[in-house]
Amino acid sequence: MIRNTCGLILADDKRIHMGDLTRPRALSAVPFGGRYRIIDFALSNMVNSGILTIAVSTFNKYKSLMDHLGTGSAWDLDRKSQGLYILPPYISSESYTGRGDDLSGIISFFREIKQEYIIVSSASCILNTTYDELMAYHRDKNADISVMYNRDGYKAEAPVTILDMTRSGRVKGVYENPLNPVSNRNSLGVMLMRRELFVEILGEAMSRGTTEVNPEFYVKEFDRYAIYGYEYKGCALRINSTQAYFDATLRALSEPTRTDVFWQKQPVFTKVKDEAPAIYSEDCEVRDSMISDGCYIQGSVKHSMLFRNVSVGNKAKLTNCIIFQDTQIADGCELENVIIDKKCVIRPGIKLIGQAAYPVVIGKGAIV
Amino acid sequence: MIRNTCGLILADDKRIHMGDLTRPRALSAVPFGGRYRIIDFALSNMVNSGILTIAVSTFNKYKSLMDHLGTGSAWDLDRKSQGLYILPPYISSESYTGRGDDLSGIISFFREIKQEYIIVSSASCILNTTYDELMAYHRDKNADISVMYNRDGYKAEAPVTILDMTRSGRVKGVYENPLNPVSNRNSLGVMLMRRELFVEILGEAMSRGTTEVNPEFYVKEFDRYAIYGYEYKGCALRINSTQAYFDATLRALSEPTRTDVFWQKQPVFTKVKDEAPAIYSEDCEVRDSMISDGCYIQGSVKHSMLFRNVSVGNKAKLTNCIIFQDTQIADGCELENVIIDKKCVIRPGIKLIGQAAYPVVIGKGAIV
Amino acid sequence: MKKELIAMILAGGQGSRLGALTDTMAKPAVPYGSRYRIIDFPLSNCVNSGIDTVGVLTQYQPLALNTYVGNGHPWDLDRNNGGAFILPPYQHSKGSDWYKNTANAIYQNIPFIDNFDPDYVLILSGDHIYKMNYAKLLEYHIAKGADATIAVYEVTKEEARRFGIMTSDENGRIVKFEEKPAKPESTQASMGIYMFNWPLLKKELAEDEADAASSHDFGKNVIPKLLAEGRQVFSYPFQGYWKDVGTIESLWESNMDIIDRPRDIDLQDDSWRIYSRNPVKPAHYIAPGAKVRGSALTDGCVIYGSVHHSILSHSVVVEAGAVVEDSVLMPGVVVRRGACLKKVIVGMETIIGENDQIGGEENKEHPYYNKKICSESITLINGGLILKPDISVPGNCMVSMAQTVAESDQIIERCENIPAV
Amino acid sequence: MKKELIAMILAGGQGSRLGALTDTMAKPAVPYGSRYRIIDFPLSNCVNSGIDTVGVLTQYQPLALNTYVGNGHPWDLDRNNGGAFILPPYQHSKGSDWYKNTANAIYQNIPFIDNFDPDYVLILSGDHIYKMNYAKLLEYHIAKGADATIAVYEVTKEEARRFGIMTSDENGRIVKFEEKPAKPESTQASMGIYMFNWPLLKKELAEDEADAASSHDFGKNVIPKLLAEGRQVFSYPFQGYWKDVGTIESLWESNMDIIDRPRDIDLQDDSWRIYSRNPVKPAHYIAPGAKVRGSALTDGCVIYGSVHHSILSHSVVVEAGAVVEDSVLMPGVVVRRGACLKKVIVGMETIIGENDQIGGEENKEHPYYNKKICSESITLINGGLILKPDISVPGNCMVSMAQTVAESDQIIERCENIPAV
Repeated sequence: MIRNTCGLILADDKRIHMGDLTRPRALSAVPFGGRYRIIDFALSNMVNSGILTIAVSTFNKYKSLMDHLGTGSAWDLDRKSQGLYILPPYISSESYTGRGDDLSGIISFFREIKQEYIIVSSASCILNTTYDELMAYHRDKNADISVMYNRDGYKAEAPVTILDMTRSGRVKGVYENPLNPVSNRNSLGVMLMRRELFVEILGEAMSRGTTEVNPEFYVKEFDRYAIYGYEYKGCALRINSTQAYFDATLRALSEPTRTDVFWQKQPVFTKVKDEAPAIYSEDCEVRDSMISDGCYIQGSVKHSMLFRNVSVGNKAKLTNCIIFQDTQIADGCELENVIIDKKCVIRPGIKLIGQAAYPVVIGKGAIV
Repeated sequence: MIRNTCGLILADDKRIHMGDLTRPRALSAVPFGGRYRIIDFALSNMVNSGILTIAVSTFNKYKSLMDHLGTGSAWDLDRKSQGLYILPPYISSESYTGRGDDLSGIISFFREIKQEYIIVSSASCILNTTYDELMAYHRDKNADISVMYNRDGYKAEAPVTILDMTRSGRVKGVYENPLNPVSNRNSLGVMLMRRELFVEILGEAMSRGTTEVNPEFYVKEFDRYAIYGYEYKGCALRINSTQAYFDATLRALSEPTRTDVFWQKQPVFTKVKDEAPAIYSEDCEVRDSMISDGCYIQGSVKHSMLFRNVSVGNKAKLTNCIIFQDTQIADGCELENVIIDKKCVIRPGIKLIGQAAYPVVIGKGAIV
Repeated sequence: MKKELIAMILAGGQGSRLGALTDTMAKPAVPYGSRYRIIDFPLSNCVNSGIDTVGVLTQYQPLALNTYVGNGHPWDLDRNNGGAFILPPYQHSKGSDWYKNTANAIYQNIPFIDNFDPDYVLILSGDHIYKMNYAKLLEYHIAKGADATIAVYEVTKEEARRFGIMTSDENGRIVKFEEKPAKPESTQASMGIYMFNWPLLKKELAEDEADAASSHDFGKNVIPKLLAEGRQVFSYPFQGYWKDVGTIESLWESNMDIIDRPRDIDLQDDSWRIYSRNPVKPAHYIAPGAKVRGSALTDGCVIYGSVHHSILSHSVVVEAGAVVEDSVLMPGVVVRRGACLKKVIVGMETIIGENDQIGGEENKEHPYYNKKICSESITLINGGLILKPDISVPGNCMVSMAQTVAESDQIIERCENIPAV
Repeated sequence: MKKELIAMILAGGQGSRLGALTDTMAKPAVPYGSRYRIIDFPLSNCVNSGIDTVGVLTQYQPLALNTYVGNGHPWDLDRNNGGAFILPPYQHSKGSDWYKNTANAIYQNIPFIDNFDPDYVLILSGDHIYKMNYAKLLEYHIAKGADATIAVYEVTKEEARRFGIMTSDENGRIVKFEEKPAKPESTQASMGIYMFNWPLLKKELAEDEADAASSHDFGKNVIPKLLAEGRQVFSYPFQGYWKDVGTIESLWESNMDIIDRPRDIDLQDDSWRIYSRNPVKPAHYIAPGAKVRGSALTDGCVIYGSVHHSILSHSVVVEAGAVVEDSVLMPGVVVRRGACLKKVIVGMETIIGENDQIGGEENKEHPYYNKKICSESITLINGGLILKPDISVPGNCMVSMAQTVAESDQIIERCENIPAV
């Protein structure tokens, strides 16, 4: 457990667009892994590390995020004096203006609290860990800022933040989406520093006219601060595009990713839905799939991820599919390499075939 | 207890300005009565009537309101499936726009829930009641909409909404701030109707280009719907201006207003602050005043309202004063007819004298 | 703070007819139906009916219940005014008493109830599976001007001999009550759900307490006395699914009803959710070689083997080559590779050894054969056990640490504590 | 779910030295210091120290505690993982036991503690007024590599004879422990606050339970045994305000300390709030003719009379012409016009009649004179009483329904139930 530390989760990333999936919601509110939203991982990592004061910053499309987070009780963050705070841009505005201003809200929040350290986490990486080792490393290096990275920098999709590091681990260069990466060290958007330093850096950024938080922008101060890179050796899934999302989900069905992401010692908390158990009919056939509560399965489901309360009709065939909650797949449908958003209805006999490298996406609430 | 009913509180009113008191906060977030905010009364009335789903709509300056309401636990509204919802204007916006839009957020919220009735309450009237009798009246009259009013229409400050009613109680005319009121029936901004009717009226208003909710605008549909007036006979304090606020507070010190507003059978819930008890020194002199927890009183306090954690120094003299929480009045000050906002410091020996008809107001955080 | 109606759930019983399952937990805490515990049903019914103050009367092994109910949050009963309260017996300045029986348990908690100054008190059992809107029951109670209202369920003449049977007049007023009548006059069985006007009940409980001849039971003493006094006692007929899960057979049956009679029990019903404490586990995973049919599963299960016509609670693991049929596996059960279960109820966290053969044909000579608790060839394996590999247990057996068997017949490798939640 | 540290508060005692005050509630539930109940202090200390799982062991009149602690929300202990748990004794399949003593109470709750698999367990008393950071105690415990650490408080040689006294070496390791020594070797008194490594404590409790000669008490048995075994037991010196409020005299004194020694007890301290369940009342009102000096008041009080050097809990009413001096009035007390109180503790909801004269000079012949519970001329009026008007009770008396006095001396008009919260 790390003590005396607060957290900030940047719930969206303006550099990442996922079409129909992020149209109605912030990036971190995109459903993932059958019963979670992407933000659950960053939130649970903090809670499981013992962090009790967590702010979530978001610049738009708050509704699904606010609905999901609620009072914070699912993460045991519905607290009297600490807990979960949503920081929409308006929070500091005292006049009747509609213009968003992320930074001033964040600064005033973090100026007022008392924790010594802050962990800032972006929303686009899914990993399941605690920050105990990061903190030990930070103290050991006597670092100003510690940045978590892993070694997939050569192959990862943009946005990529490549760290150039000395042998001792100190960051000596930072490259955004470089054509020829100098290393494979790719920031995971998780950073640890003193809270006061964070407020100071943000204040300076604001005084230079910045109004938005980019997960890695403070890393660019490497000539001024002692910034160290900390390598995360577990599995991290980067959600940078629809394709990356599709691949990450199907990868999470198999070992060792499944255990790395879902089955760690520390649980991944999420909002409770109180669905009934999943019911398998006498004739169904399910293979290599994750199935959530409330599902009712009559057809065949292979290498797929079914969220809560999905029904799969008689003789329907699903292969390599991701089906969000409350969607109904009618009898006899044939779906392959398809992502279907919430509350869709796929009518009897419909055939939707995408490619593994180009999945078909059906937007929220569609009737096909 | 009334069942199957939801609530909407309009937390601000663009027609009402209270200078320094509403600069940092919405009207309903203005502190009142030693330990409350104005919204506590509307919220408690609903909770005490058995209403469990309550939305609070506000168009700006949410911060103090959100801080105050928190998870809703003080009103026992931190619920799983019902509870307290804050509806800032953004809630429906799906695109990256900053423009507020009260109505669409409210409509989509109330379209999705299931209660049969809705009670809409404005923020500007302080009264302590339950809505059981209003509901009985509404059913008895078979009304489409029931509007609560009292009989102070001749003397009240603007904004005033005067109802012209038939003998049977049906509204046949509505006048905003009339020069020569046709009656003394003045709307209290509390309305009861079917939820579906409310959504319908709002939808129509939006289709005609309205983007904001005015507490009484649906009453103007009196030629189309059966709108009935219900007379509230208890005490109601209208907070329409700084002067009205000052008068209402001092009036609430004395009977029968004190009992009517604070000491009804049903409690007024508010956020818990966990202050220590108030401490009276050996030399203090307190008369005809309400004092809150955490106060430390050495001087003289007469006919005044002290919020939580106010300290009054040695030989300081307060008469007809309203002091918000965490303010320090140093030794030897002399204050008369003064309203002092939160976290102010009044330095030793300072003299501030206002008039009963024109109180001096010291803004939040001032050092005088 | 005054409440119109509060509910008191009698969750005290040891539930000895459930055998070893209730060795370490009270009956209402027993897992049921993949996602639930038995007490989820009365608790969820209360909340869905708008009752926000619920006393849970418990004295036998309350730890599992205490930690399961906890702050009441899963049922929205973590209220500041009201909420869920675990009510054990206690010492007072004039002595101390365990709860002697149902009526005495309520009697001992009169100060608790008086705290909320209710007009009505609803008495519920903690061990029935059903969905009922108690608000409708209260409406009926008020409309009838009743002193007490008893929910009744239509049973067959045959079954009637096992229940408390009510005979009502055409207005629903109960004129006669018989406990397990040999020749039932009616087929309306008491469901053990009583709505009382609190001032009357309080008076009746005091009188019952003072009566040395009384056994302080609602069914045996309080209700007959009300009828004898000519009180307005009405029956409230309930339609819908209802099952007392007080025996191994009825517990197994009621579990199977989830897949055999899904429309009756209707757990999918959005308007009447049954809430439960969530285990915080990932969605369940069905491996490439697995075969799952006609079954109910929930979060945290990992299936490599074959599962047919079975109810699996959270975190059950069925390894490759294992076969589970007609069985009820409670949370955390592990079925090792090659094992085969047929019509078995397995308690929480038990590990079935490799190639174990459990259930099936009966063998009355088998050391674990049990005719008191088990029936219908159902075999019961208690929670917390680690079974040896390659053993075989026939149908209608009960396996627990309490059994004394010859060393050579011992099939239990060791026993571990079951965590309360 | 695993926790590093959990706390267990021993709240079971009847607290008979508080006399009639604890007739209907356990000692930790007794109101204190205008806004609080005694148990607010250990509960708030836990939360402020980062402990989010607290068992409250109770068996005597737990209703007031149960409803007061409720969902734990006021102390931020309404957690989904952890939180506040009321732990009464219970029946298990092999019988049932009331808690025999402090160590046995913890022993009976081993399964509860094991649920959280803690590294450390902190044992606390439910009846001390103090502010302590248990996180620092844990740091010390870990730094010393201790098996057990006992918080100690510096007392005078005089006082030492009334306490359990620790003698420590220069490293703080305890070398000797004496219960109420006639000739104290040291002045370090045990505060009844013990930090244990849980695996060790669990083993020790099992051994203690098996020892028929043991009285199953931490101070008398468990700690001496640890020392005898040569375990690493350390003392942790505590500075700051600390008071055991186990007697009427110390309860009165500790209340007065709020106004006499406000800096010592420091309830205003923002960084270490003492939380309590809020009564939901308006701010208190001082009428034009009232006189309030040198006192502490809280929400809901209405004062028309004179209050001097007194502690008033919420909702106390002092009518015109009444005088309250050197007194402690618990929630809901009403002092009718013309009544006069001097050095009196009045229990919850009691009504002092018009022109009653209570307290002051002692009169050993008075029927209510009490030398067992009361001392220092403090008079104690129990809660829930309605006193007759125009009566007079001298100092050092105890008034409760339990007293048997001649009809002509009866000063109680009637007695009412005190609501639990």
